[in-house]
Amino acid sequence: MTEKERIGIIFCDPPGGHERVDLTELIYFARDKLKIPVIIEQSRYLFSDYRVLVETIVHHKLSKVVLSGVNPDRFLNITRTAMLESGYAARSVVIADFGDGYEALKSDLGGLKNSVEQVIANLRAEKKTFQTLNPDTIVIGGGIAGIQASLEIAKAGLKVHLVEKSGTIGGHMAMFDKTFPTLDCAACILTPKMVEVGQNPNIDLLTYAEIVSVSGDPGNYIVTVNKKARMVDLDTCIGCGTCSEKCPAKVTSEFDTGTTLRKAIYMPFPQAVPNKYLIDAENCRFVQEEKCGVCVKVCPVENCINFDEKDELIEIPVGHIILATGFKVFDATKAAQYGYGEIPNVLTSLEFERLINAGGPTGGFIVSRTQDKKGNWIFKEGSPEPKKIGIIHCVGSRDENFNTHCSKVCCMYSLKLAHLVKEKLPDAEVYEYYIDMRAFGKGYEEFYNRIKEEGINIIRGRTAQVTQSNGEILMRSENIIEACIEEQLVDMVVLSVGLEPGNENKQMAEMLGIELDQNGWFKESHSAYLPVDTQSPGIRIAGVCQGPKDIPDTVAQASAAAAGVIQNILSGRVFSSSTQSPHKTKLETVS
Amino acid sequence: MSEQNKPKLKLAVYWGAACGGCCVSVLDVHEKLFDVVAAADLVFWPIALDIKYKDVEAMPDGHIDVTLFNGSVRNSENHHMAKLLRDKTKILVAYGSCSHMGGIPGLGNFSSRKEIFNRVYHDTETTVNPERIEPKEKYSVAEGELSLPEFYNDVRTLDQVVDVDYYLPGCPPQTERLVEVFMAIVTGAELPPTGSVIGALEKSQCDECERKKTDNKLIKEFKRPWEIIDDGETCFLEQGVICMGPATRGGCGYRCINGNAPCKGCYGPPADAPDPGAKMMSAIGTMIDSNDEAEIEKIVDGIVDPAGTFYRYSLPKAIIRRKLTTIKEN
Amino acid sequence: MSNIRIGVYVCWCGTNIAKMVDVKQVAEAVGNMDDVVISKDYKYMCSDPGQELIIKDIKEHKLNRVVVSACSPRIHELTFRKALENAGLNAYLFQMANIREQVSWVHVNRKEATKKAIALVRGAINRVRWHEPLEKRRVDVNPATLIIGGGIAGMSAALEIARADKQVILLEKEKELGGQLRFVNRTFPDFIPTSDFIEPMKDDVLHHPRISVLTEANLNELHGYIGNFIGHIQTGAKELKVEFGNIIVASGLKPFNPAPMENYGYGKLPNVITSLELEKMLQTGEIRQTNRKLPEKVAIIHCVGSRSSQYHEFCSSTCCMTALKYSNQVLDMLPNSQVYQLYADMRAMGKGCEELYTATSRKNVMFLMYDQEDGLPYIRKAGPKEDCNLLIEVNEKLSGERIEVPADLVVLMVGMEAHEQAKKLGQTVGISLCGNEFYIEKHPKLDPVATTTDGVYVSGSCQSPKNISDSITQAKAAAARILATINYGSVEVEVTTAHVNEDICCGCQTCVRVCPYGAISYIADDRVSRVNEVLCKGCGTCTTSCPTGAISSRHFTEKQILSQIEGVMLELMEN
Amino acid sequence: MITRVNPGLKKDLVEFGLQDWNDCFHCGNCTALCPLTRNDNLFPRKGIRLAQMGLSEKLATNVDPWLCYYCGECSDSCPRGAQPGELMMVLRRWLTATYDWTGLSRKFYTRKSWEFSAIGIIAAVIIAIFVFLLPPANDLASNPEAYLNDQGGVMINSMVTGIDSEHFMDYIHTGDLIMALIIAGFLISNILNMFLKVIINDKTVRIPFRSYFTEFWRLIFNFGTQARFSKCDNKSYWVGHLLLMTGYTILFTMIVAFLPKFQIEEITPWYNWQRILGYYATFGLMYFLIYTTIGRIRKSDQKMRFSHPSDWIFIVLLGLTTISGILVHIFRLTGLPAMTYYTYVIHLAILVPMILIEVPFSKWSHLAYRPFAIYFDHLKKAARKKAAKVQFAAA
Amino acid sequence: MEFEPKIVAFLCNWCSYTGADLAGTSRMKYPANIKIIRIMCSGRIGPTFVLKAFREGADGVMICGCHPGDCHYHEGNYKCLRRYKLIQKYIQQMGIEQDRLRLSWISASEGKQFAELAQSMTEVIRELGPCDIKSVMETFA
Repeated sequence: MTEKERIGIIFCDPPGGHERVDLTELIYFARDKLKIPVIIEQSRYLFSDYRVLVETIVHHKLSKVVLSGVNPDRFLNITRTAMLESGYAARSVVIADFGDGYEALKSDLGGLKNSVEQVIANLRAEKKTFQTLNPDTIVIGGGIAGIQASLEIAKAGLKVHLVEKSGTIGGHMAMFDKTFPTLDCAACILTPKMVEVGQNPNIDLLTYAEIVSVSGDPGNYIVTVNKKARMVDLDTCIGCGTCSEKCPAKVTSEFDTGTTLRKAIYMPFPQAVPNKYLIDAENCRFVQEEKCGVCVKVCPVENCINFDEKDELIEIPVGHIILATGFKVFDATKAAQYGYGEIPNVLTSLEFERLINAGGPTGGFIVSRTQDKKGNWIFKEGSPEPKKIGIIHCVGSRDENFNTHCSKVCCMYSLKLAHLVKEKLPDAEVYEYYIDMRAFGKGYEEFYNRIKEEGINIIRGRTAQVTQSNGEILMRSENIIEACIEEQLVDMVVLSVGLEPGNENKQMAEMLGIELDQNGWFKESHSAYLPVDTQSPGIRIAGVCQGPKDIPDTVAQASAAAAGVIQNILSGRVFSSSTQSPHKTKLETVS
Repeated sequence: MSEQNKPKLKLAVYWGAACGGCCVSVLDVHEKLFDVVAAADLVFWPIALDIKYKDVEAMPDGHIDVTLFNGSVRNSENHHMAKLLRDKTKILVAYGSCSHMGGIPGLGNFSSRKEIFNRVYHDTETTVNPERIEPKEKYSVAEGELSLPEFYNDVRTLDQVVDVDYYLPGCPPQTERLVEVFMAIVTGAELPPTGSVIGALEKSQCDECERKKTDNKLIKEFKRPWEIIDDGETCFLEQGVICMGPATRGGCGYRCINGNAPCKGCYGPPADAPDPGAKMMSAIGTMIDSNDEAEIEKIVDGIVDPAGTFYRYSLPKAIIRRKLTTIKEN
Repeated sequence: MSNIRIGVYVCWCGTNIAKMVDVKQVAEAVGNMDDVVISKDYKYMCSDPGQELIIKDIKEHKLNRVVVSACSPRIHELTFRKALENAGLNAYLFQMANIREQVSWVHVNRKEATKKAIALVRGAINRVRWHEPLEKRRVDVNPATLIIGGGIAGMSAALEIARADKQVILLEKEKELGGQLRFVNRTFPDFIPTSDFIEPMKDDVLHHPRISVLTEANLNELHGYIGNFIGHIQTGAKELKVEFGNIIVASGLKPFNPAPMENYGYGKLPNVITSLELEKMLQTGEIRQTNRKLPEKVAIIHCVGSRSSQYHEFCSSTCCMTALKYSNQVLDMLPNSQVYQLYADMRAMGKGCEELYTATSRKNVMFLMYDQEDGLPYIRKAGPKEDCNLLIEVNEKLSGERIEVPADLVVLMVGMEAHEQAKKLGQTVGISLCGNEFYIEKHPKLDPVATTTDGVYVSGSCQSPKNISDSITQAKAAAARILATINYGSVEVEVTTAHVNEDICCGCQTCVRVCPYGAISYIADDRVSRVNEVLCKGCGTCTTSCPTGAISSRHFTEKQILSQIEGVMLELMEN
Repeated sequence: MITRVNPGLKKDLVEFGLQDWNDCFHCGNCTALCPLTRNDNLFPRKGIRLAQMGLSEKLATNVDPWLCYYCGECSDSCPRGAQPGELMMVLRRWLTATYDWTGLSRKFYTRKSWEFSAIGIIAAVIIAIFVFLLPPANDLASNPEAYLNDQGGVMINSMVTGIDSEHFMDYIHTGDLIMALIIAGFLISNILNMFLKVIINDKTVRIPFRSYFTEFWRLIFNFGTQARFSKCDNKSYWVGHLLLMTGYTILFTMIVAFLPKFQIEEITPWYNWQRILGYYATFGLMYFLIYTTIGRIRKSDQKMRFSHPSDWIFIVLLGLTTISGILVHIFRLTGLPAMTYYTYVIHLAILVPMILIEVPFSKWSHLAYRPFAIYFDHLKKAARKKAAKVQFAAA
Repeated sequence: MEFEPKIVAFLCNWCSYTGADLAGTSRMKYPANIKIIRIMCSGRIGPTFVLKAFREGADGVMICGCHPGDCHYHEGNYKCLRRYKLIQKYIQQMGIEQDRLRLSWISASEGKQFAELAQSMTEVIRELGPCDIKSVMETFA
């Protein structure tokens, strides 16, 4: 920045403001000692008219203003407005409060001097200038929140880098079958958005990539991204699938949450974006043992598969960061009383979601897990259908032994799953065990009422234990309303597992200099007022990484996060007041 | 002076399967007939002049300037004459609904020849035909062989058998329109491109219909004209009565509507709606005011005879121009 | 039509298509059709060389129509359209035949599949013959925004937009800004004074040079379409005419009036108050009974008017947490008092809420559960000898006992309901209401702030009851949409719209009601209907309902589809 | 019937050692997990609910707390850390106080000063009796040989002087009997009070007279075996508890009924039935004491995490009694008459208050209440069964 | 040679066409007799298209749209339903069996349902035999 910063100090008249006070000493101190070029001691006239204030600021070419005196925050807003109008950031107005009034002028002049000096020193020490704001944005996480935020910004004609750690965008939502309460098919509404991301020229999509480090300041970050080796060329792969067909290495599919197998060269799911294959190096025989390489032989495109490809670090300069890293589901093996991992037909809700999904392992048929010839427990079309299914709410949520928070969505998705069971197996009996039924959103209570009428047994009482009993599964719970012990024999148990903060949250928070709350979610800067902003201007959070929420709230948050970014870029003034808490702190930069 | 020197136009009028109304409409020119005769010679008009088919056959090709062909093609005679007149005529005009779209005779396509014969020669209550005699195309008598035209299974419009230059729609066409057209030809005004409909408006009936129209075309129950108390002012469709007006060309003078009867569609469709019945069916379907399947069915049942209603004058011209089962009996 | 030159390209898609369809035969079979200049097959049409091939042919053979027979147009239609554009041809002179998803992947007989593929390609060739060049259209966006409602949502949206330097007109029907939050003093679960952010926010809104605040104002009329609205705003006796590009409706909601619920005796029994009245007491810092004594027992009844078969079926979403907040606030003010919570399900979802529930339950709060289906709590006056004013009778569900709760003060957690003016405003701006009278959003999942009318957004509680942060989030989300369009300067409107041939239109007005977007209007002066092509989304319903054939859908014209049917049905010459 | 809720009960329960029970949000996890709970006795949740709502009359009628043996699993897995098991413990104390018509139990539980004073006074009385009425023989220390029998053991009945010292044993025996009578009086009256509260006050049931006899075996059986305890998942508690129970009962019976048989001058051989029983009982007591003490100090287990003062007093008293008893035995065998005398006095000074206070008024009372609770509970069940049958027949 | 029905299916772009694509990507098998024509909305489908298909020799016609309430354009599918009922009545009058025309709701996720529908429609038409309307109409005399 070539132009020198011009700081002005305005001494605000006391409220009521009739008596004049002698500020001489302070003014001398400011002018001679602190070398402040502009000192305004009569503020009443100044603040009487907003235009006068603007004129004064423009006239003196003030780039920063210190409001001092008694309760100067009275004038904070108008001054901020004036600064905004004059083309400066709102945070260029700071406060040096006299505290107990002008009495202090006599008793504690030294203290006042110190405080003013400190404020000025702080202001001068601020080296950050945001005039070279980078208009690009990086969005971390390619779930629905990341997709929405990216599209929102890209539609404004701005550049977005969308970084996703897995091979495709889509996140958890892509795994779901239907969404509550409208029972829209999740893929139907999500895939068009994914395709849009893939096709939008403003979005630079980086899948299979992870954030390594972040440096720089708000407005000018350098984000280092590790592009993991896909070993399949994104440009030339035509997604024909021949390689995958012939690949001999089989591993469990992450997308199907382990209910099926995939190959070492694979496409995460058929509608993946980008619709290209990638090689899972850990399981590839060629990479591990240099034996095989059959994919290269069958690939119809020349030089498409390249085993020599290495991870690559790239640096992306951006101005804003949007975090949309989502969540992980609770590891149900921890809740040992439910026998997950030991009893084959105890599933997590996510597994069940895949099971009932038409694109899942059985093509949408609900069947029991059976043993194949090799002894693996798998889902196979044609296996017997469960006749009774139990659903347990709050697994890993609202539980001091695991997570104290409520995962918000489980009640509703459990009701949805119960409905889908009834839809696919009308004769099946469904038993749902809940603690409090949290049907909170638009149309949710209505959905709950509808489910109640579908003949699903909805029982208040948390299941305490799930045990195996003669090939069936025994669920033991207390029916609180009926006041009895329920020992229900079922064929399948679905554990409505809660949401947990992602493993990498802590590291991410450290890297970005933002905070986590006591449960490990990213902390917003104000729980009510600034739900998508963080302590660090330039970094916004969206979606479940901030706390459990349903899809509409996630989408709204993503858009809201995008709003802040677009706003900053549009206004050209980088970090307007909205990024910071409105709490007042004395003798500190207030914005 | 020059007009007198010009050779007079040669004019022919012929009827196929028709009621004769069209010919009457030609006669309806009344005193203007003198103007016509002044400008043209009538060389062929079976109902008015005694000119034999063989006389026509003897004419050189293109001898006749204008032929007004009315009636649809129902039998081999109509077919033969249509072809003959086409050869002999410079401008062949499909005159009236029947030759234009099939008209009322076109409704014969709901039945097969056999069904028609059965009805006419056997089943009618007043028929006494114990020997079950039916017309034969050839019949030998002592004097020689007698022949009758073959009664076709299918009714066709004129343009389905020969190329037609212009269409003059109506059942019957408005005489004023005929005179206008004729005068245009006589005065040598620039003629519209072949294939055009002449003597009618480009826009459909509603354009000039004086009844009040709003967008409130929501029908909960279809009514026959006598089931409503017509205020004489509101659009028939808004009163639940099917009116073919929107899918029918204007130009007829709105006689039906002025007579408080809904339009039946004799003037045929506007240019971009080749199948007026389908178009109208589509529009009427949209107007049904219900989203409930059972209720929709009930409302639809209120239309007693959709095919007959929507295709009263245009069945042979429709996308599906005849009933399916009929041929199987043949 | 004589100069039509069609190029046909049949894709192998590796073996995906070629395995089941004899692509060479397909290319040959259609090669001799009218207007087909060249017909080729290629391994991967979507690949760069494939697209290059098309571009080269267009230039060399002066093709002016292209048919690609490959996968679903949903996947690659855009790809090939771009290729056409690169070759200098209009993108819409292109048609795809889907012989992968619809043929090779679903059929098992190679001969049959090939036959069907040929039919589909013929259909596409027939159709493309009638394609017309279409131009992408955009309409300019007026950068000003109208926001209706000066509550937290409206103000947040206003600031979000104004801070990006764009003009905002904020309408508030009351005298002052703040909406329902004027009556709320602290947030849950953090107990932050709402004035902490409401007051600065109000100041910001009132001072911001980019925001014009109109209080006691209503929107009377609205004309125009996205990017170009004109509104008539009533302020006092004046009516202003204002132009703006987008609208955010943030008109909020109103609390339920419990007076009709006889069991609570609200309005009849003293000391039965609504949550808002308690909020007022908390604001003044004194909780007192009617006789000015301090209450010792405070009962809070949840779900008043919500989750009820008689009143509102929906859950008002915020009352549970507000009730917990009150418990804490009451106990802070009256540390020796006892609080009773009569709840149905404790809906403590959201960040920090479950934790607040746990913390509250450790205080002097007795939680009692009731079920509306099992009878509502009944309040009666206590006898003079009792140590309380009121007695609440209720079937307690967790114990199964019928109990009696003594209380000095009963707080009814009234639910929320839509404003009575919501319907009228909705009609003015073109948003429909859902069953419970709240505004309906475009898509409940993926488009929670947009509405079916482009350029009109909803945010905050007028869409459904919401807490503060969700309202603000929604407001900002709506602002994001608007900022994006403003930044772009224009919005793209549907290309494949319907249009009326006014030479034919007879003005029967059948089409007007058919349009779900209100895009068709009858122009009385010209006696024809006209399509506002900015509003039209191209569904084609009007085209089909037009009895005269005056309306046609671009890119889905009658001719195009009928020819496609003909092509598809063309009998294959049996070999 | 409408019951008034009473949040005041909470304050009362806090004095009996109540922790965070209000955390409970009634998910029913504890009840569903408990192997002892039945549809008729849904605990711990039902009890928590009644306690939370302050329905003390219902609680007094409810015997569920006695049916719980505090394995602690419920508290372990409680999603809200509400300690349902501990609440059961608190309710047992509260019920003990409720059954006790004298009001002493409440005082002992809620005021430590009362309990300590009571123990102190009784101990002082015992010591005073010995000091003033039965002092040691004059030459007990100087001439120990005189007090040894043939086997070299202390002649226990000859070590005192004072009035009528040759009837020393009879005094002790009489004292034992008086003590037994006192506690029996208190216990029986308390149990009658319990009967009143549990059976008579519960208007919902009418006990068929026959059942009192047909169900009686349960009382004896459960008293003897603690069979219900064995249904808890962790069997080691049951073993310890059974050892304690049987040992204690044996010793108690022996000193009350058979004191003249074994407080004799000669030392019986080790295989004598008295000694074998005595050793078994001592072992049982010591096993339990060591196990519990370590557990409570380490708070190793859910049931031992919260130790109410009454728990410690009980352990300490029992421990001291046992140790002093062992010492008496050792000193007797090794021929140390003076030591025998003093430890004997100390033994009695601990034993008597322990029995007088703990058995009728405090923790030890569950010894009686538990089997009676089971008995009463079955009476109620029988009543309900009959009522159902009658109803069924009527239908 | 066995009779192979020719069936034209009109599919709405948003639900049914996507559903048919899903049947494809899921490799569900159905008979090759179904030939699909894409329309933006089932509300675009009127008698003209249906009759044209029959006229061109189709033995059966299928119309598929979004489920009621799910229409991408709000209620085009209801418009379609109304017209469908009327067309049904008309084709019956014209001697075409009503079973030859079928309206079904197929959502974007119902690939399987689409395949099943295609299968059952083909069977129904095969049962009915060829629709002779085209040849009948071409026979003049």
